[in-house]
This record gives sequence, C-alpha cells and structure tokens, in this order.
Amino acid sequence: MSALILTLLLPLVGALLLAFVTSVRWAGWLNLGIAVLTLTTALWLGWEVAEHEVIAGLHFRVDAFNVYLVVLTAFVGLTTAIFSRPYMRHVCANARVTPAGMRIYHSMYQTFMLTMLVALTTDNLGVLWVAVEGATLATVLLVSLYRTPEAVEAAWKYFILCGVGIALALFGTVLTYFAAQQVLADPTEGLTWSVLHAHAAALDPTVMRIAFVFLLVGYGTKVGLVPMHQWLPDAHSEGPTPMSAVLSGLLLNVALYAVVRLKMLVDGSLAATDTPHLAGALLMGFGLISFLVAGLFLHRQRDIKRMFSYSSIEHMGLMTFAFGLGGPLATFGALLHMLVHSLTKSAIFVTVGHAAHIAGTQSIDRIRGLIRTQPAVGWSLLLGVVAIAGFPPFGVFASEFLLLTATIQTQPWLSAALLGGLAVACAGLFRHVQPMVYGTPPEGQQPVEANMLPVMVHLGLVLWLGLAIPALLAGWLDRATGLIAGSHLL
Amino acid sequence: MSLAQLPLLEQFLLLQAALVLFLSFGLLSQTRLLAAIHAFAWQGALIAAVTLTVAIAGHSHHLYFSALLTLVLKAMLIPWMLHRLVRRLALERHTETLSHPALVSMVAVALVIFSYWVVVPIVAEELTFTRNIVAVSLAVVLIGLLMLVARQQAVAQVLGFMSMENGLFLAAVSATAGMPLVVELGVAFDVLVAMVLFGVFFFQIRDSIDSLDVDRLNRLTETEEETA
Amino acid sequence: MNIHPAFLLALLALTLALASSLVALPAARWPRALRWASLPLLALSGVAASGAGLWALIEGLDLGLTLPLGLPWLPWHLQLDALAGFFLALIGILVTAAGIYGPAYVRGLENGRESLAALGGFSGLFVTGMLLVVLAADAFLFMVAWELMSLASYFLVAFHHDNPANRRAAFLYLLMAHVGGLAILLGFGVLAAFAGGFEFELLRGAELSTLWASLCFALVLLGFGMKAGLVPLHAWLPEAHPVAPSHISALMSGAMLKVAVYGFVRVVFDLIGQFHWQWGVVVLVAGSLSALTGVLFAMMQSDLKRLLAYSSVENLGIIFIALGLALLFMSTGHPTLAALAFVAALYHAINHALFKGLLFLGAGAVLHSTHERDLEQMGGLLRRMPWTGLFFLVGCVAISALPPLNGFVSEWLTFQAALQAWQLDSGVLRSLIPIVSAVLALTGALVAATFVKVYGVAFLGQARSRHVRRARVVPMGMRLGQGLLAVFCVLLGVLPTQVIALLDPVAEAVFGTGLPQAAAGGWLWLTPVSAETASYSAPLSILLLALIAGVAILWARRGRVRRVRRCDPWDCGLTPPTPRMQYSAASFAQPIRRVFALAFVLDERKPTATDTRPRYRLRIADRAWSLLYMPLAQAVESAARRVVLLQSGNVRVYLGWTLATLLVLLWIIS
Amino acid sequence: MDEPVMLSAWGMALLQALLYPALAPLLIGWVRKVKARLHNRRGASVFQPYRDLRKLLAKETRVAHTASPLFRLAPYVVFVATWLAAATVPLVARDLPTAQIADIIVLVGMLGLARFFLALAGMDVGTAFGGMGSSREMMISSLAEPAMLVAVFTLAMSAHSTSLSSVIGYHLAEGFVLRPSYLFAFGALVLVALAESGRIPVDNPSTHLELTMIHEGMLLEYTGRHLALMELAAHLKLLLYGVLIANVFVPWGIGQAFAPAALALGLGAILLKLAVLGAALAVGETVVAKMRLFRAPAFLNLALLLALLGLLSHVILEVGA
Repeated sequence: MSALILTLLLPLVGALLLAFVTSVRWAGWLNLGIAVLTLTTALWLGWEVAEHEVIAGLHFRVDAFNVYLVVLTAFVGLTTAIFSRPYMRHVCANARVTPAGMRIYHSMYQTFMLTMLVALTTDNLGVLWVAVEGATLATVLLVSLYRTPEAVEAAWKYFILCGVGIALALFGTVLTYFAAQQVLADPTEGLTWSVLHAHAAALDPTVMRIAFVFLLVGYGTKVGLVPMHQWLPDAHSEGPTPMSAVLSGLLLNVALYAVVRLKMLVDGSLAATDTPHLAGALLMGFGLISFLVAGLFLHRQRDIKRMFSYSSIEHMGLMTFAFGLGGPLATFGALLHMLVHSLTKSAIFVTVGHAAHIAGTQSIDRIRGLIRTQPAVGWSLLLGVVAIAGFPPFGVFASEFLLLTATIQTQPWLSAALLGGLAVACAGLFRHVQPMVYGTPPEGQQPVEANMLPVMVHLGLVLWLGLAIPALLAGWLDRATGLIAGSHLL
Repeated sequence: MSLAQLPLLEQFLLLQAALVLFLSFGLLSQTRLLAAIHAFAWQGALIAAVTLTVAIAGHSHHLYFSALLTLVLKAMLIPWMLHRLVRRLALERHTETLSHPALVSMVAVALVIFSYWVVVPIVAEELTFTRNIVAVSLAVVLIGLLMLVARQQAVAQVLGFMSMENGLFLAAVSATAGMPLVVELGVAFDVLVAMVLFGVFFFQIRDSIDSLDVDRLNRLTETEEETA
Repeated sequence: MNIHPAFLLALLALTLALASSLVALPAARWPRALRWASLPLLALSGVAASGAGLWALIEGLDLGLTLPLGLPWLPWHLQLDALAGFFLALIGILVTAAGIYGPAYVRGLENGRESLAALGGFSGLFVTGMLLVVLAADAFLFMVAWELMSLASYFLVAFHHDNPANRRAAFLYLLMAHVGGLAILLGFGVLAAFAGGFEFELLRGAELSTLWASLCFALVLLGFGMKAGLVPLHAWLPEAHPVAPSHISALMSGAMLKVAVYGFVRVVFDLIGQFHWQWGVVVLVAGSLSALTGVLFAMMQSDLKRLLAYSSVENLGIIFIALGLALLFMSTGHPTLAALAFVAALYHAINHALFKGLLFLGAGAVLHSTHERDLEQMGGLLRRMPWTGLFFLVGCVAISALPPLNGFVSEWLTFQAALQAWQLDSGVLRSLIPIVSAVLALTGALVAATFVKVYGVAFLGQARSRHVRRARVVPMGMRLGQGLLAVFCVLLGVLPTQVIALLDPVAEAVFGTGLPQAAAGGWLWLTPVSAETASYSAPLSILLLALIAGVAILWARRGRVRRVRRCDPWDCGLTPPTPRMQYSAASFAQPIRRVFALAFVLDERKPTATDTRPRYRLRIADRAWSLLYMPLAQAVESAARRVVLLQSGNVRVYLGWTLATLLVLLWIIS
Repeated sequence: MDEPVMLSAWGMALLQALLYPALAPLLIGWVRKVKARLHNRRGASVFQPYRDLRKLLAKETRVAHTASPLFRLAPYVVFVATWLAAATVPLVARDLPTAQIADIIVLVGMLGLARFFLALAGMDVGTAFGGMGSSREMMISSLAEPAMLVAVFTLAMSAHSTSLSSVIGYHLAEGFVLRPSYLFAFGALVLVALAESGRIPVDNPSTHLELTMIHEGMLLEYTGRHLALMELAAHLKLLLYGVLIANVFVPWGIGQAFAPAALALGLGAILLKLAVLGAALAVGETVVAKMRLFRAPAFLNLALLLALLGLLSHVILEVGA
C-alpha cells in the first residue's frame, strides 16, 4: 500500500516543486530524479503485487492488469525525462520557449505522470474520469508550448475534441452509476469498479449498452479511434517531442485501459442477453477501421512526427481489435502489444526528435541520408521502424503473431483485412523512412549531440521481449489475461 | 403513468428539466454572446435548483452541498469569467451569423426525439420518471454537442461545451441522486480548470489568427496536395 | 539432456554465424575486421552447417531439441531430420564458398562510403536466419527466423544505398517479403487452429477439411512462391538480387531461394500431409510459367547479374515443376514416382545452388576487376581472367543442363519423372504433363542460348571498353571460392548415383519410399525407375568422351603440319574486325526476341536514316508490372487520397464526426 | 550377361562406334551424288567427302590472333560429343551397352553440348559473321530441341522407355502397328533433323552467302584439322539423325544377336535404309527452296506442333484409359 501511495505522491510533490523551480538546468535534473524515484516505487509496487495478487484500499486497486502498465508508465516517464533534459535545454537555448514555459513544462510533465498513475490505479470510475480529463488539461498547455499558430491550433483542437469526448464519457459513467444504483445495496459504491464487476451480471443491460456507447466514444476519442482521432496527429506533431513520446507511449494506453475495464463490466451485464458480444463487436469494428484507415493515412504524410502519430493510431486500432476479439490468445497478444508498442513508439519519437534537430525541420522531404550524417540516429530510426512494422526478432512481431493466429482461429475472414492492412502500413512507413535514412545527405545537415541511451534501452527491451519473455512479466500478463478474458493462457 | 399521478416535487422537477432543455435551445439559437452567456447562467441556476429539489425530496445532505457548488460554479463563477473574457476580448457587441438557424434548430428537435427514443427501452416501471429526465439530459448533452458543431465562434463553442456539462450534471443529479462527493468535487475542479484554460486559449488564438473564428484554424490538415 | 553431436555441430554453425555478425561490428572503425574475422567465421559456420547436414543425411537422423527462448508457453523447438539436413548442407556449402570468396571481394569496398559493419553484421544475421529456418520445428521460431532472413537480406540489398534504384529495389523486396511472410504466418495459423499448437509435431497431426487444407496450401504457396520468385510474384527478384554485393547475391539466389523451397516442402509435403491433384496442377502451371518467363527475360537482359537473377526465376520454376509432379503422383497414389520427382526437385535445388552461386561469384569477380556489369561493355575476358573464365564456363555448361555436368542430371531425372505420366489414370493429367515437359525442353534450349550469349559476349571475342581491356586476374580467395563450387558442379554431375543415395533418406522420410531401383545396376548405372526404362552412366560417358577425344586427337594430329599459326581473322576477307563489329548481347538475342515477341512489352527505338548520331535504344518491360503491381499501387494511392478527407482541418467537422458516430452507435444498439 | 558375351558386346559397341565416322562422309557423298544427278550433273564421286577431310587434315591450321584457347578446344569437344551421341544409337545391332550408357535424352544433351561449344567457337574470334551464325543457330536449336524431345517422348511413352534399344526392341516385339502418333512423331523428327543438320530449307550447306548461312557462319574462321573435325562432326550429325529415324521407325532388320549373320543383315539393312533416306533428302533439297531465316521459326513450330499432336494422340487415342 505504501508503495502505491508513494508512487502517487512523488509526481504530485514533483509537480508542485517544479512549478517553482526557475533554473532550467535544475528543473531538468529534478524532473529526472523524481522520475527515477517514481520508477523505483513503481517496481516496489510491482513486487508487492507479485507477492499478493491485489492491493486495494481508498478508491485504489492494483491488480495484474494495471500493475504492469504502472511500471511501464513509470519507466517510459523516466527514459523520456532522460531524453527531455538535454532536449528541452536545447529548445530553450533556441529561445523557442520562455523560462516560464519551461516551468510549466516540467510541472505539467509531472502532473501528467500523476494523472496517468491515478487513472491506472484507481478503482473508482469517477476518479478514473477525473484523472483522464486531468491528463488532457495537463498536456493541452504543453501542446501549445511553442506558441506557433500551428501549435495553438493543435492545442485548441486537442482541447475541444478530447473535452467533448471526455464529457460524453462522463455521461456514460453517470449512466453506469444509474444502473448500479438499482442493484447495489450501498449506492455510494456505485462507481467502484471492483464492486460493479462483482455485480456485473445484475446491471440493467439496456442502460449498460447505452452507457458503453458513450464511454466508448468518450475514451475512444482519447485512444485515437477513427473517426474521433483527428486531434491526435495535430497534438503529436506540434507539441514538444518528449510530449509526443509520452502521449503515444502512455496516454493512449491508459485510455485503452479504461475502455477495456469498462468492456469487462458491459460483458458481464450483457452476458445473459441476446447480444452478449456487443462490446467486443464494437471494439473490433472501431479497431479494424482505425487500423486500416491509419495505415492508408501513412502514405500521404509530409511531417515525420505526424506520420508516426498515425502509426500510433494504427497500432491502437490493432490492440482495440484484439481486445474486442477476446479470448486468451488475442488478449495476451494485445497486452503484450501495449507494452512493446509504447516502448518502441516512444523510442521512435525520441529518435525523431534528434532527426528533426539534425535536419532542422520536421518535413519528410527535407530529411535525407541520416545514416551518413549521424549513423546512431539513422540506424536507430531505421531499426525502430523495422520494429514497429512488426519484423522479428523484435517484440512487436511476437504480439502480432499472436493476434494474427488468434484472428484466424476465431474470425478467419478478418485476417485477410489484417494482412492487407499490415502490408499497406509497412509500405506507408518504409516509403517515407527509407529516403530519410539512406542516400546522400543535403548540404548543411550537421550531427547534433544526442543521448541515444533511452532509445538503446527501449529497443533492447523490445528485442529481448521478442526473443524471450521473462517469467515474471509472463506471469503478470497471464494473470491479466485471466482477469480480462476469463481464462488463462499458460 | 401520467404526469398527474406524480407527486408535486417530481412534477416540479420535470418542469425544471423542461426549462433546462428550453434554455439550451435558447443557447443554440442565441447569436449575441452576452445574451448566450446569460442564458447559460440561467441554465446553471436551474440545474442548481433541480439539485436542491432532489435534495429536499431525498433528504440527501451532500446534495445540498453540491447544489451550492453548482450554483456557485455554473451560475456565477463561470458566467462571470466568460463575461470578463468577453469584455477583455472586446466582444460585447459581437453577434454571430448562424449559417442555417432553422436547420440547426430542426436538427436539435430531432435530437430530442432521438434521445427519447434511445432511452425508451430502459424498462423498469418505477423508473419511468427518472428515465424521462435521462432523456432530457441526454438531449441537452447532444444539443450542446450540436452547438459545438454549429457555432464557429470560440466563446460560443465553450458555451456549448459548458452546457454539455450542464446536461451531465442534470443527469447525475436527477437520475442518480448525485454522484459521490469525491467525483463531484473532481468534476467541478476539472471544469473550473478547463474554464481557466479556455480563457488562456482565447488569447492565444486571438494572438495567432487575430480572431476567434475556429473555421480559420485550418492549417493542420492532410487534404491539400503536396507542394514539392 | 545430452545432445547428438550432429546437432551440436548445427548449433555451432548458428553460433559461428552470429559471432561473425558480431565481430563485424568493429568494422566501422577497423575495416579489416570484416576480412580477417567476420568472413572466415562465416566460412567456418558454413563448413559446420554442411557437416551437420551431411551427417543427418547419411545417418538419416531425426532429432529434436528445445531452447528456453521464445514465448513463455512455446519455447524454441529445433529439429534436424533428413530434409533439414539436406538444405543445411546446401546452405553450408554455399556459405563456405561465399566466406572464402568474400574477403578479397570486400577489400574492394573498404575505401567506399558504405559501412562495412552493416555488411558484415547483416551477412551474419542473414546466414543465421537461413540456418534457423531450416532447423526450426515450431511455427513461431520458423517465422522469426524467416523474417530475420528477409530483413537481414533487405539491409544487404540496400547496402549500396546511394543509388535510388537500389533503394527502390530494397523497398520492393522488403514489402513483398513482408506480405509473403504474413501469408505464411496465416497459413500456419490455419494449421494451428486445427492442431491446437504451434509445434510441428502437433501441426502434423492436424485434421483439416479439404477446404481449409486448400486455403492453407494457397497461403503458403503465395508466401513461399513470393520468396521463391514464382511468376507473377517474381518482380522483386531481378531488382533486388543484382544490387547486393556479389557474394551476397550468390547467397540470396543460391541459398535463400532454396530456403523458400524448403519451407514449401516442409509445410505442404510434411505438415499438411494431404495431397490433391489440383494442387499439383497449380504448382505445375506456376512452375512452367516461371521457367519460361524467367528464361525469356534472362535472354533479354544485358546486365549480367540481372540476367542471372532472371535465370534464378527460371530454375526455381523447374524445381516447382518437379515438386508439382511429386504432388500429382502422390495424390494419385504413386509414391515411388512421387519420390522420383521429389528427388529430381532436390537434385535441381542443390545444382542450382551450386552453379548459380558459382556464376554470381564469377560475375562478382568480373565486377571486381572491371567495375562493369553491362555485357555490352565486356568481351575477351577469358584471356584476361583465365581462371574465372574457366569456372564460369563450367557454370554455364552446368546451368544449360548439358552432360556430363550436374545440371543435366536433375533435368534428366525431371524428364524421367514426367515420362512416367502414362501410369496415371486421368487422361487430362496424362496429356497435361507431356505439355509441361515440352515447356521444360523449350526452357532448357533457351537457357543454353542464353548462356552461349553470356559467355560468348562477356568472355570471348574482344573487349568492348577500355576498363574491360585492363581487366586483371582476381585474388586467390575469389578464385578458390569459385573453384570450390565448380568442383562440386563436376562431382554432382559425374557421380549421380552417390548423390541420389544421399537424397534417398529425404524421400523416405517424406513419402515413405525412396528410389530402390536407382543404383540397381551398380554404382556406374543410374536407373531411376528400372534398367529397361532408362539408364544413364555419367562415369562411363566421361570415360568414353576421354577415349574418343584421345582417338580424335591422334587421328586429327597426324597431318604433316602440327603447329598452329596465328593470323588475322579472315571474316570473309573483310578488314580486320574491330570490337564494335562484334555481335552485341542485344543483337544476339534479337532473333529470339522476335520469335517470342508476345512475351515482352518492347520499346524499341531504331535510328532513322537521317540521324546525325544514330543510336539504338531498347527497353523491355515485364508484363507483370502493368498487369498486377501498378494497379495495386494505384488502388492504395487513390484509397489514401480519399481517406485523408477525414483530416479536413476544421474542428467543427471533427466534432460533427464525433456526433455522427455517437448517433450511429446509439441507433445500432437500440 | 556373363563375361565373354559382355566382352563381345563391348567389342561390338566399339566397332559400331567406329563405324559411325567411317560411314558419315559416305552418306554426305551419296546425298551430293544424288543431288547432282537430279541436277543432271555427273557430280563428284561418292567418296569425295573422305578426300576433302584428308586434304583438310594435311593442310596447315591457322588460328586468329584474337582467338582464345576455347577456339582450339571447341572442335574436339564438338566432334567428341557428337560422336558419343552417335555411338549410343543402335546402328547395326540393338542391345549394346553403349545404348545403356545414354538414353535418348542424354543423346539430345550430347548434341546440345556440341552445339554449345560450336556456338561459342563462332563467337570467339569476334567477327560479325561468327556471332550471327551462333545467334541464329541457337535460335533454331532452341525451337528444334523441344520439338525433337517431344517427338521422342511420344515414342518413349508408348514404349515406356527412353532407352533407344528398348524402344526398338519394343517395336520389333509388337510388330507393325499403324499408330497415328508415330506418323506425327516421324514428321516432327524429319523436320527437326533437317533443321538440326543444317539442310535446306532451314540452312544451306553449300553456300557461304552471308545473309543465309548459319552453320557455315560459325566455321568461317576454322582451317585445317579443326575444320576437318567440325565437318566430320556435321556429317556424323546427319548420319545420326538418319539412323535414328531409320532404326526407330523402321527397325526391321537390325541385328538382334551378336551372330555374324545377324550383324551382316543388320549392316545391309541400315545401309539400305540410309540410301533411301539420303535419296529422299536429295530429292527434297532439290524441289524445296531455302526459306528466309524468319520463316524458320514457323517451320519449327510446325515440327513442335506435330510432335505435340503425336504425344496427345498417343495419350488420347492409344492408351485409352
């Protein structure tokens, strides 16, 4: 329990402290330090959960499903902090951001981490909602950090779209509460997920159906499901790169996590009706559409960060599809995919940040021959893309292997769509990435001092996961699979 | 069961709900910003009233508090902030020309019917009353969303957003006799922060495109052809 | 657990390959790491692999092993049986040759701009991947190894990435490899869905309905066919193979394509475990199409390596023809004949590995000493590079399926298998197979023509450009590499009975019967079906050749004047011919181009009488592009162009989408 | 077979192998003689080809500066390969071990080997005519070879064997049967034989007119003993085809045992058949005109078509499942 409290307190304290630290240098270091501490406590938490299945109390509940996401969040938070320290100083040095902006940046960075962790660990749907909305509020200022017209526009769209989406999610939550009150003895527990999950079968299916629609559209907006995804590429491309890394790496995961938690409730309540798999079917539909559409979007990109944000949409779609598919194999694959995707994608965004610095632009057409200019960056980008495109021996392949085989076992004809989608996406990525890394660099493209450590660590981990999944992690994932899909894989 | 058989309080509730709905129609078609803000304030006040009524009916104490909260936040604080913003943005005289006002209100009516149709299947006899309120609040939410779609003026969009929130409050209070306090506070806090941020963004937007017409925020798009 | 030494050897090969890729990494700073450490290790790995493979073949081993890697409930399963052993040996021989050949070759790249670390590193991974594919015994490991192989070779194709054409080739290659890989993955998925597991053991036991089996077959045919370059899935092959460094091209054409064959055999013959004559027909047709198209386009090329790549398409076609025959015979209940066709396929697989590897190494040698890939610039190389010339000649004779070299034996066996069609009951098949064999015959003849062109234009006649005139003998290592393969070409040509004795256990394992008759008449006589039906004695024919040659020489040289006088060429009394008067590659191919004009999309520009600077230009396009690839690409493009309308840039439209989605969903659920 | 028979068999085989080069010029001479007669000329003696060869052997051998070692190697390879191919075709006796060494596919392969080196030799010196000859030769052969193989397959499939002696034995065993497939196969083989041995209407052995020549084009640079070998190889090839057609389609009279009588009969029979064939060839060459080069493909397509028809008619009409 104390581990949990610490894990939540640290970012809070950090946010408050950083709001007052004026020195950019110290802020960077402090941010880093807090991230380190958060990770340690998160690991401690993970160990505790491994000890005794579940940790619960005062609206919080940590089980196998969210604990690995907590650790992942803390970890990505740390590596991104490592990257962001020199990067943001570079930005600040170029006077793109005022020192005040830097204060906001660091404070909001921690606030964001806080909201993420709260959203993951809370057991209360209301608090979950509050946290996710808080995440929006925390990041929206960062998106407009550079104050360019594009940045402001992106921030506004992000704000309005996610605000509306989240509002709808709240309506769904209210409906759930409404349904809960009819069955629960103590109505105040009506938002406690664990209680609801216990009584899921009793919840009025009609209300839950409507509620789930609102929740899906609401949180789905944050997941970036087509056609509510439009904020995502804007926010990713205009915000500072560390922000893009954590958005793609964490926020989307958390939103999807919320969707899956709620799906579990709805499945419970719909089990008896004539449409038991409604939630799953909806998820599959949204997932497939997002996956295919995003894959096509990749072909028309001119901005490198936008491109990778679309690839994020594509992968979120894939996971959503897998969760909708249900069944232990697909669920395990989806959980694994969450993990490897956020590792790989944040690594890619870090690399992209360096690449953009090298070329002095985010426009794909003007980034050329990175391998020649700075082999480390060039190869990292290439390998990152190879990993995200689902080539072994990287972990993404393992999860996609599971997804595809699960698909062909339950919905064989959809696997054709997946096949086409993956091919299109692969083509879309490489047609843009190859010219950027290969070939002869243009004049005046200079190497920059880049800290590739986070990238190395992330890709290394992804590689490791592709070759062998450590027993502890496998145990977590499998217990989570048990929670979600109802049956274990191992 | 018909209205007549309901106790007076519930009839009163339905009346208030109806008024809320009416106000969001007003919001939707109101072209003058200040007037719209006032309408919004009234809506907030009505929500507060509803909360109070439910509190009296259900003797639930924390609802008194949330009624107060709603009143302060929705009927006073936020309208006041909007007022200030509008004045600082020198938009008092601003009136917006809706493209197809008649069409929009027709759509709104359709939305009301639709939301009722959606909620009808909730069949639990003793719930009919709350069910209808849910229908109303759903309508309010949808109309708020419609307002976001229809209005191209940033402040008006914010109003639409806020009236969505109102719809949510209405649902929360009337259908479920109030959310847990934690959540209420959290939501209120979020709304407040959101409002502040909106304020910030008004100025940022005006600095970047020296207007608050969101249709002119169209730099970020995939549709235009490559200029290579 | 104690591991069988042969398996240890195979694992050693894997480790060595990995090691060679690791020790290559320092090459970024010390280019010599490649020559002195990486490539020798690669050669050793090749030796180990071929050793393990031969061991498994001779002893007819069937071993299994699991490594604690991979998915938590699915550790890596390895296996070493006769089939795997054969392909292991095949890859091993080629890798050895490439490893011996490589150092001298990469020396020419050391002062280039490309990073040798990448070259060495990915070469090692490439070999690792190939070996691992052959050793894999569960679908997951197989796919991992398969994609590793594709990926590593992609980086090798993109090695000379300054040239945009090479980048395009690499992109195309990667894309098609990915699609193929996914198709194979789905094929495994179908099997696994019925088997309830991914281990080959379980997959073998899967009970599929004909429909599902056929779907699985179609998927794997698509996947492996794409890698094997079956027409019309071959488009990547002539683009990608030539642009890689030559010893890699040799590995890609020689070994990697065979790995695709292995995969096809493993899945279709071993795992699916049911045979339908329709499948056989499909494979037969695909094979014939590839064989014919491949050789016709090879004939038209003037880029040496590109030509060789197209000829790979043709040879893979022949292999698949034989496999198709095996499927047909098996599905109609003639296991012995199936075994015959199968052995023919394997024999041709190893032959193609040997002579195509040899030819690519030769092309590499030419490239190394003349920096020229264009036949039109070559000529007279035989006198300047005698060793390479000799080995290349061996390669040409072998690939043209001429006795007494190895290419002939496998083609002969294929014909023998085809000629057993009379044993089939269905008249349709009985008449289909002879037509296929006619195609095979035509292919063989065209191949001969093609390689007469190659050798005649490149190595005979007079040099057509200055840098070719300055060609020098290549270093020892490169000659050794070619020599090794040339020797194997001769051996496999002269001792077919021994080779078939080695291949027998593979057929045994797959069909439960080998070729009992093959060596019935003693090791001298190769009698695949029976002595009456057909017999071929390569050793004796060699003997007779030598004998008759002796007689001929004696007889011819008893004239009064023994010594030969050198003089100017006569050429019907024309002035001493200049190099520009020689027949060029294009002109050599002209008659055939004209006869088979239908097969090509020709764009020919002849100079007019009034041209001040008359030039002849000829472009030959592949129909597959205009018929298959371009439409696909355009479809994707237009779809993308439509989809981006979602991102119109107006926030109100976006909100409209949200509202619409909400309403639609609510409508759906109520 | 026990030892002595074995030995005698091998002896016979060698004798027969030697008989080929001995007879080959004679056939050419015979054809020329008949042609001359048909042209109302007396013509040279039937033995003229022998004299030509002797003359060539006596002459000095010259090789161009630009020629590579392959140029001097080629004549031997061509000659040897052709001879070996010929040696596997039963001439006077059927069941010889040489026929076991190589079946008919190997025979085609051997001819292919010869052609391969011949064409290379043509390109070696680097003259325009050589290249032209090789290019055309390969074009012709690439069409003729499949036709020949398919025609042979027709025989092989009905005899269930590709070994010539078995095929012949099969025919002798079942006596005279009128097979439509054989008619087609025969036609195809004749056409192929004409094309492959460079006779009218595909090529003209007695011209050096550059636009028409194929085979001669490749030999332009050869002199002396090299030329002699090449010529003899060409003669062998003609003889080979003649014997093939004669003995496969009209096998009667060929020696079944190694008894002198049988052998003598066999020799007489084959001489008779060849005489007839040669005369027929001469007549054909007199009445038919040489065709343009690019008509040749049509000619050979006809051959291929015939062969395929033969095969199909065999499959459809004769096996009759």
